[in-house]
Amino acid sequence: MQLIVNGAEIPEVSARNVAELLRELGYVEHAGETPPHLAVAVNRELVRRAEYAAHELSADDEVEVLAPMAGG
Amino acid sequence: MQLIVNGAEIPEVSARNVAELLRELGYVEHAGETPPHLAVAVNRELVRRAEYAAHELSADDEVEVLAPMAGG
Amino acid sequence: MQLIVNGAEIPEVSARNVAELLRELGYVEHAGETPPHLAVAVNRELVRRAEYAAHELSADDEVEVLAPMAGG
Amino acid sequence: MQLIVNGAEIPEVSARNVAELLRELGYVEHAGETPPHLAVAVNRELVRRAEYAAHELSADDEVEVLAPMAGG
Amino acid sequence: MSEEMITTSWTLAGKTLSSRLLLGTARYPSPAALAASVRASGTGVVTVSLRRETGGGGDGRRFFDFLRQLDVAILPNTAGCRSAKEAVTTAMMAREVFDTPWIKLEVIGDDFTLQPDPFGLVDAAQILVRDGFEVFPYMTDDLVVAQRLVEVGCKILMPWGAPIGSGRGLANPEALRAFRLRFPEQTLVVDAGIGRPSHAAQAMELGFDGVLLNTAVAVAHDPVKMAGAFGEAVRAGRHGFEAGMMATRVKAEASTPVVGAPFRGHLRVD
Amino acid sequence: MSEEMITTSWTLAGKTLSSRLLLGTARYPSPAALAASVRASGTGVVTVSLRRETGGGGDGRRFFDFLRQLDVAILPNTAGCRSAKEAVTTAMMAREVFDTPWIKLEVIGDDFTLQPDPFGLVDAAQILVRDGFEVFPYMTDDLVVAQRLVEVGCKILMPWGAPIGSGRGLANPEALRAFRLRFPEQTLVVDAGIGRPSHAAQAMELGFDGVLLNTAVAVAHDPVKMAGAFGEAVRAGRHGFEAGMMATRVKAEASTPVVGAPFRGHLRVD
Amino acid sequence: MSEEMITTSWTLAGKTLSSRLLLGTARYPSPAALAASVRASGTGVVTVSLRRETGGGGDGRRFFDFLRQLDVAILPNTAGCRSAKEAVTTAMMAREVFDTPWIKLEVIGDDFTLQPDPFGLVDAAQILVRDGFEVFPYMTDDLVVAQRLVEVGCKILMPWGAPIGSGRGLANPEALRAFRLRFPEQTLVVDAGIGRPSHAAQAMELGFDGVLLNTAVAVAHDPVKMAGAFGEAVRAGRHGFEAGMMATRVKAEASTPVVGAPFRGHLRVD
Amino acid sequence: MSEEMITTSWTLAGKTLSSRLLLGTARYPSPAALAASVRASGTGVVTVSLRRETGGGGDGRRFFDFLRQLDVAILPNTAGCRSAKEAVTTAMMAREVFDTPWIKLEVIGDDFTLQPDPFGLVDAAQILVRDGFEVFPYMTDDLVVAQRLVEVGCKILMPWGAPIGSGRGLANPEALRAFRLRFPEQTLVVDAGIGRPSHAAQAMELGFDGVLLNTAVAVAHDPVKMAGAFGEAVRAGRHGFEAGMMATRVKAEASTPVVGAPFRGHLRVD
Repeated sequence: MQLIVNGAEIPEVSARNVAELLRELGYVEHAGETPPHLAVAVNRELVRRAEYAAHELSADDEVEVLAPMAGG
Repeated sequence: MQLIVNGAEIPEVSARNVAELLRELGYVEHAGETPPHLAVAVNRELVRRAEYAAHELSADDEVEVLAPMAGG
Repeated sequence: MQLIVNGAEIPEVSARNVAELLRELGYVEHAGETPPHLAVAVNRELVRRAEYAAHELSADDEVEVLAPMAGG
Repeated sequence: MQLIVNGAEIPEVSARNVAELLRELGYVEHAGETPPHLAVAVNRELVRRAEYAAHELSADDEVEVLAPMAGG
Repeated sequence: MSEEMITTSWTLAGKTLSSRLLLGTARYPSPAALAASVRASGTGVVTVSLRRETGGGGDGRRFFDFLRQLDVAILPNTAGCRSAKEAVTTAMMAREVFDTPWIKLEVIGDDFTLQPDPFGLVDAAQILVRDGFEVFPYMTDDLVVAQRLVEVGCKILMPWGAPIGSGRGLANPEALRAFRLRFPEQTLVVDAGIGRPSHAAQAMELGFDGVLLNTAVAVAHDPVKMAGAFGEAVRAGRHGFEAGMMATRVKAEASTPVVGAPFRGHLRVD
Repeated sequence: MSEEMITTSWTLAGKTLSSRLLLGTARYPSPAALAASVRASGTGVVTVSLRRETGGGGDGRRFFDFLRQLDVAILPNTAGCRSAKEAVTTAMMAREVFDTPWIKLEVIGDDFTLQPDPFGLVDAAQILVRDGFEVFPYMTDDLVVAQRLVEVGCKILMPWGAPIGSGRGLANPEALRAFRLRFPEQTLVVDAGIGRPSHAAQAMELGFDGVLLNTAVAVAHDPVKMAGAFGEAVRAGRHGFEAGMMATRVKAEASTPVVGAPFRGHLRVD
Repeated sequence: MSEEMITTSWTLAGKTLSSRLLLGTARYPSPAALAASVRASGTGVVTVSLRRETGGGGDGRRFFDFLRQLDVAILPNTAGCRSAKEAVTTAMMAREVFDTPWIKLEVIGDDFTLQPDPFGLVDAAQILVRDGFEVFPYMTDDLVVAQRLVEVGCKILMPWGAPIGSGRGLANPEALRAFRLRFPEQTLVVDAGIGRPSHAAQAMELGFDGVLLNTAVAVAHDPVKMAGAFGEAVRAGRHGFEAGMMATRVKAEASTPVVGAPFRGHLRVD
Repeated sequence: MSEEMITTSWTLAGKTLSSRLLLGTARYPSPAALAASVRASGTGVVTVSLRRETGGGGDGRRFFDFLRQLDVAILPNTAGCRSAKEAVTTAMMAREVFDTPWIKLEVIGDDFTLQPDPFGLVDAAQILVRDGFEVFPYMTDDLVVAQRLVEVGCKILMPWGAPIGSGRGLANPEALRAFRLRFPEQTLVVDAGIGRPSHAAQAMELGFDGVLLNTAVAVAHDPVKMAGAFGEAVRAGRHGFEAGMMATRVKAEASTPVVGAPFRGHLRVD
């Protein structure tokens, strides 16, 4: 399954939900971790931490994984 | 029939259309005149000169009769 | 002897020097006192405290007796 | 005789007065000419045209010969 | 040369004009003063309004006839309208009376500053452009609102200089400068806030295409002379813009050249 | 009406002039551009300088002849002088050449700002007035220096707007406003610092009698057009002053009257 | 007395703060400089952003931990968003990360000026307020847009002083003054355009409740000292506002009383 | 860090001071308000005057005793003097009373603006410096007069910001900027015209060494709080100057970095 993560196409993703995706892409070590500094949106809708495992991914979903940065 | 003309209630109007109203209120001498300096709206919609006679009035219609004035 | 003190004519002055003048006009109780808050000029020249007794006055001398005041 | 003309030292001048100097330095063709566009000062004092011949020069005189130029 | 300049014409919404001044018709001491001011100003466009006419009253007709004899283009406004709907209806009534697609679109959103309402303005402009109007939107100096107006079809933009009738001049010249940079193709007119001829000249120096004003002329001690003054000021500013103005310098620089200055230390010449 | 205004004349040091602009002659791209600029500006007075002439050189004579054909009054300056003595001698030489008692008196006291030296200025002015000159002192906006100059006989005062050649406009308009209040009888000319037509108009709106400038015209992309622009700006500002300008308001005030506005809440009429 | 003043607190969106300065966290030379600047400024609120995090990258986590140790309130922004939709999603993500309903709402509408888009701003604010956010809208000085924002539930308004990062100060102080008059109940913060401590003081003197800035501190030669300077400037301006500033006068007025001045003409006393 | 800044000291005429604010003592509602204002401001120098004392009257003595308990340096002025001679005598009398060589030298030349007389000022300064005084000349922003004062021995220069008591702030900031450039070695204090804390901060941002003011504090609704405000403003401006302020930009520049912004067009990664 191909996804677009942070604007880049990732051609072969095996993760079926957000929790697995975060582990597959190295954001966490174990599926199920919910790092407090991350926020995830799929197709421009927030996915809350509690829903990482429940939120299933579809091909061509656009995923944003954001974290804090300096800002004005 | 009661109308509101230029913001004022006119209790007993016998005119049935705009052309007759203009004559009844003294804007013109004869129904059918279409003075070039006047514009008429009924219920906030323009009534073109050609439609003065055809545009029938209903009770409580709000009529505006406007003419040129200095402006900035 | 007439003097001008702080812009006002004083017609009959008996003091012969500044020290006596200060006493005569009530600035000090005893001739010889040199109040630290006062400064005296005669004819637009400063008379230092040490010279109060020695500085003799002449008729029509213009005397200024100044003291501190609020200023910007 | 040496003169300073317009800020430059001129070592061997034979002219004895302003009229001759103007001819010697090429400002005029004949001594006696008084071009209307020129003004002459010697040692920072104006020499009027009528005095060109009468104004005798001394060694080390500073002569300014000025003419119109654009200005603001 | 200078005579040619004065007659240089420009095009406003398809109409060829010689003056870049647009003049309001309100608040003059008399119709005669208004007529003389229009002539003295050299303007080719005046703004007018529509107001309620009493039956039997002839004020509107007299002003209508008066306008015709001025022999200038008429730019009706929607002054006093507080919603897009009111403004659209007023615009249509104005077109009926003045037989022109031109409309100065005002949708007021604030009583204290008489600031235009950007939301109602864009809505009304969209409707009117689609209906064939040439919309002259009276607006703030907001670039994003301007972009929206352009998107809905406005070819003319009229940002304010300062609140109407305040006479304060250009409250934010940098914002107007940005307007010119952002909208090189649109016709830009400063409308409102102008109090003095120098304000009008400054607007033109920024590269604006025209200036619209009313109060500064109408309430002057001598409106006719003031009208002439503004006509000249608009020309002065425009010609200054076209002639390419000098850059500002921090340090002074002599205009009179310093080479050859008298009484300076002398060089030895051998 | 407007034509009459344009030809209204004024008197400068006894000479009747139609334009209130005084123009410098330096830094133009060519003599032809200078001549055309003088004509386009409408000015009746140009400033010139004196510089060292080489024997056999004809520059000075050519410029002298050129000036005569311009048919305008000549106001020689003492540009570059750094002491009263130098300025006095230069003034006398200028009178010899140009056959005029007029002198623009410059005594420079600071290299960075080319600011006039008030001490040397007053000294030189006193000597020159006694010797019959009509002194046009180039000065800062210092009222006390101005008072001294008036006391030694100056009838004309020329405060700067900003440092020469900076083009910044009026650095301290309030100071210039005070000048007009303090010296209602003197002829007041803003000299130096003007960069744009609107600056010149602003100076005139303050009630000044004239404006003297040079760089802003000479270094413009198109000096001739810019000269015309400044001629218009000076007229615009003067006419604005004469016509009585509106007071500035904090609050907006509708130009279009609000009485009779359509679509407003209706009154009951019985 | 002065110590008491310094500790006077105020309330921003329900949070009690001692400083009226809000500080951005971007563009500092180092995290240490940022941390020291936050402390030197005395601020109790810093703005932050969200950006794409790479898998395995730890930048975001480090900055997250860093922020926690600063021990100040976090105001996340939606910087870079160009539509209401983007801004709303970003706001929701920010709430997830920072566990706060506060959001500095930016919807940019113009690339040159980074001007906020009033249309997208109102739309996004309405959605976010309904969803429980405390919206801090970054906006222009448009009063009608402000009124709309208030109508959709904003209790805080953050008009710009000038375009972001320009450092020009208050481009239109009169517009900000009108803001304070029109919105006496809302919390008003000047956001963007501040370049110098005096600019911040001026904003506070207008009666604004706070000032938000970033670049002026971060790119200073010495950001930590500059942070302190802005902390002082905001206090100075606020205390000046609270203390009731003198009215401006045209004419000079002696501070030292003139009665009793020495060397004046004498009175005869008999 | 910020505490260190606040205690940074400087040297004025050989005296070490912690605050760069100099405060006048006139026009306060009461001696208690004056004393509290002096303390709240943090100033180490107050200006005072001399006036005619009546025999038997104790006003002068009371004020003299009052000043001693303030425990700050006294800077007597020659306010109201209209000639060099009067000012010199007054200075000598002040030295007799206050036992200090410091003198704020005022020679007024114009009643409307209370502008200093440059001629009398230089004459008096020369006499006083020779007699051992430390002269603080109150002057306009005239660079040539400043140069003369330096030549006669002044190490301190106090140009005005605007006319005394006008509260208008810095009428000509560029002139003051030129002062700092021209006189890098002299101690420069802006004296007069300051109305608001932001004005004082602006003066310090220009690199001035101090600010002297009176009316803005004394006539405030709450003079004590205003005194504190000015103390903070002077620190803010000084620290801003020392910290190296950002350059002004015409174009906006995002403070929040744009790299990594979410929701942007995606790149293909193979």
